[in-house]
Amino acid sequence: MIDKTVASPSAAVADIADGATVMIGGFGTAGMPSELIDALIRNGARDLTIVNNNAGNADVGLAALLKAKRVRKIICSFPRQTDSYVFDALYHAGEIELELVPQGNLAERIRAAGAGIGAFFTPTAYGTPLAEGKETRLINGRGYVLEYPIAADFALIKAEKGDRWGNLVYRKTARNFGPIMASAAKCAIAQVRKVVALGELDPEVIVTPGIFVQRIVEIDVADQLSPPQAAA
Amino acid sequence: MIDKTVASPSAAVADIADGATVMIGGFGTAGMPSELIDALIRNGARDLTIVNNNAGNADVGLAALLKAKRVRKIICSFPRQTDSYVFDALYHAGEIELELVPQGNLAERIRAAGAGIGAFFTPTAYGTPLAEGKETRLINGRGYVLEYPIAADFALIKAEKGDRWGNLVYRKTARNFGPIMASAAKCAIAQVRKVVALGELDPEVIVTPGIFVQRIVEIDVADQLSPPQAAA
Amino acid sequence: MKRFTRDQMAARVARDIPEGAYVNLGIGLPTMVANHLPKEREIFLHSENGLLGMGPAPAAGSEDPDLINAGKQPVTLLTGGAYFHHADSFAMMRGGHLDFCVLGAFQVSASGDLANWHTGAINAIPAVGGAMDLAIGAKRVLVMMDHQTKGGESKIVAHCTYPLTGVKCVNRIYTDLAVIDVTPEGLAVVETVDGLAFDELARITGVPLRRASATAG
Amino acid sequence: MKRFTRDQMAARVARDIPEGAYVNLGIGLPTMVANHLPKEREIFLHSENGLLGMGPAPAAGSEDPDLINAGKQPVTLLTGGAYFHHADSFAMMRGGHLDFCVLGAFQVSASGDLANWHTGAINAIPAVGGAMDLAIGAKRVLVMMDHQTKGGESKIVAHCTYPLTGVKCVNRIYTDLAVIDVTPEGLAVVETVDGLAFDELARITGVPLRRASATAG
Repeated sequence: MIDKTVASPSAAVADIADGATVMIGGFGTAGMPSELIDALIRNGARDLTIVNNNAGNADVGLAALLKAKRVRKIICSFPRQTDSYVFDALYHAGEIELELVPQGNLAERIRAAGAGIGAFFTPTAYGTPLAEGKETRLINGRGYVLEYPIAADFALIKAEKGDRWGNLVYRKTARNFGPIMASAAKCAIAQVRKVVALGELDPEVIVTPGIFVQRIVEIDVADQLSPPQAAA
Repeated sequence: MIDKTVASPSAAVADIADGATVMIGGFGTAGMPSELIDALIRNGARDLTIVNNNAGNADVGLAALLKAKRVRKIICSFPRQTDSYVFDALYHAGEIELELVPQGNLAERIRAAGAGIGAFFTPTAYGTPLAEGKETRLINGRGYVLEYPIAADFALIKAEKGDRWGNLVYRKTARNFGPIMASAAKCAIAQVRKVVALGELDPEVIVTPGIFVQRIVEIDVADQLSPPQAAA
Repeated sequence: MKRFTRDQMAARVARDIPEGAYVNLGIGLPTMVANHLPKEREIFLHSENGLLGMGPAPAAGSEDPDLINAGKQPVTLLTGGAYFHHADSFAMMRGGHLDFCVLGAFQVSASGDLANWHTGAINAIPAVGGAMDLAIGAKRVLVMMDHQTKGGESKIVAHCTYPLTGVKCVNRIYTDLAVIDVTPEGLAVVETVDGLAFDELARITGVPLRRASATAG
Repeated sequence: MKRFTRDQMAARVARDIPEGAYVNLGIGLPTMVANHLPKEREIFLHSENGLLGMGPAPAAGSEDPDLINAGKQPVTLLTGGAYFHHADSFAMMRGGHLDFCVLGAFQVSASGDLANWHTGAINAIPAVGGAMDLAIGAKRVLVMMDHQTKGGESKIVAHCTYPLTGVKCVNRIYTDLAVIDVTPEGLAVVETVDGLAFDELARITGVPLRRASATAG
């Protein structure tokens, strides 16, 4: 019997090693897999490359991982926020490498990794500084930039419900990067609010089929319902 | 108030003109929008380019459209079937042009049109006759073929339920090409078994958001439940 | 001359958005357009973090941290709305499915180049988010901005001096002084604030302007 | 020498598929593998028309025309299965998420090139379907075929004479005479049918073969 559930966040991330590339889901705090990130901090892996839309808020979650000096490079679209002071300080001190990617190119590059696309021409960023040094081409008179996939060793994502085969459904805009990051990582780890019995998720409604998910861990509901603000 | 429902299949396809490129959903008979195809035959448009996975079965649906000599060119992955005699005869007589595309490249090229991707490198068909004359490239040591989007003027698709905003859900493997064809056509026309009130489709469960659908037409349930075999 | 207020600018943009339009309103000033869309018009607001059919802010106390907009503010979903993931959401934009994007700007050039993501300051941490996707992400890209910088320089320029967000992507500019179309023949003034003569606007703007033909609005 | 039957070949392939594997079984002979997968093993069958967790054929009379496999035959869905659209389905394949594809073939070359979609006949109507996607669409590509044509020619060849489906994509070949691995060092015989000596197999096959090391199976 296949059972992808794992007992704890710590067990789920135990084999994330130094130098790994780790995708972390979420847009702001919606869909952020906070308990998995905390477990990754406890795990102690260093020299990580992180893929996330942002670069952490306040002192928690991804920001705490940065603060612990575990991250060599971050690939994201929007690092600068009102409370991104941990990243800001590391960046100004030259202690972290930044690859800035327009948000839609970030999403499409992650999707391309999951879908086996070798590279693709996108109109986004054509003619801007973020296309400098990249291959460009006019196709039917429009300018495009060639972009390559972003794959990862691990993806840490948050979903609403999952089952022992790894099927997932999400909640509202917390879906954001979850489905594509799951597809782009060798090992996708989902924290869910509830593990349900096989068959409880309608096959028409499953957003991420289990083929894209290697581990699933249920997080105590009381933890997840605590407002993110309180944690900050 | 926005209401994308249309009274009849004939009204839905009335403005498909000579020379149009028309995508037609379905894999075999699953998801085939038979009533819309019949309406397109009655409509009389000629010189069409059709995009479908196959090239018609027996004398009905797409095969009937071919038989009526309305189709100049077909873009598909698998024209030859046991009962594709209408296409077979036209092909051997040199009366129809065929662009043969591997099924996954067909799907991805349609998706690319809907997603605004200018072109993409795919490993499928690399080193085969279907890549002849196409641009190729080695990326990280693997061979890829450059493929371009396939867009359409119209898409005719079949879904299970829809609402007046054009939101759609599908049924089982009848989903197949529906969502991507809807996204790749200037005007996507969906026939549905049932038009439901706005809000009856769960926002977590909608597969094709209404932005991709311009017209929706309910087909009498009794018609749709008749087995396809009987029609053949 | 009395400049358009921000609410007047937002109301003016709202006037140009017809029923049935699919629209993305950028962060900041463009967000105000939502307050001016007539209630009786069904207009579909897209938020690039993954929803279509975005509704107004929730009542205090009923915010849902899983239901936010691109500015990470709590929002609601209208009846008939839908959720989707980031790749699908940006496919909607890149694929040309939105009718309008409304964006703020630092500068717009006479040919419609847009600069709105980076001031070019050496020490600034660069952050782009969805700005470049929005710039190319709609059939019509509308810009809302003050006509001039605080220092009195025109933000409509011959060539952008700030780093570009997109090339030849802007269709119409709404400022506190005027509404101006970017056309293949150059910038065309659709309307100006009361008391501002065309010649004075042209002097303030500093790049060639012409009057839009009556049918251009 | 008694050749492996088709059921024996299918059973032999089934032995190589472990619990938890994601598998696409091609049309024809490979479909028979499903009958030999041990019931107690949870194995996930993918069908490229848009389902994962494919179950056996339905009972007569309960066929659903909306629930078919890639061969357009009625099937069922296991508890825990899921539906998805064509772009997502082929992304699963192209993206390397399947552990195994099992395919039929006209020819396989010594370097693992596959020919299984077209005989090269001038008048034949070409039809490829998902063949080329399947050929590159799994971590391991397994081929099931007769060892020889009806005319007695080896279907394992130095270079394919039929049009290629994929280049260097086959990992293991199951025939009615042998199980052979395609390795960087050439073809390695894992096992042969009872009564068939290695040298005789090599003669029949006509391309260089070697014995697989004990650990290769």
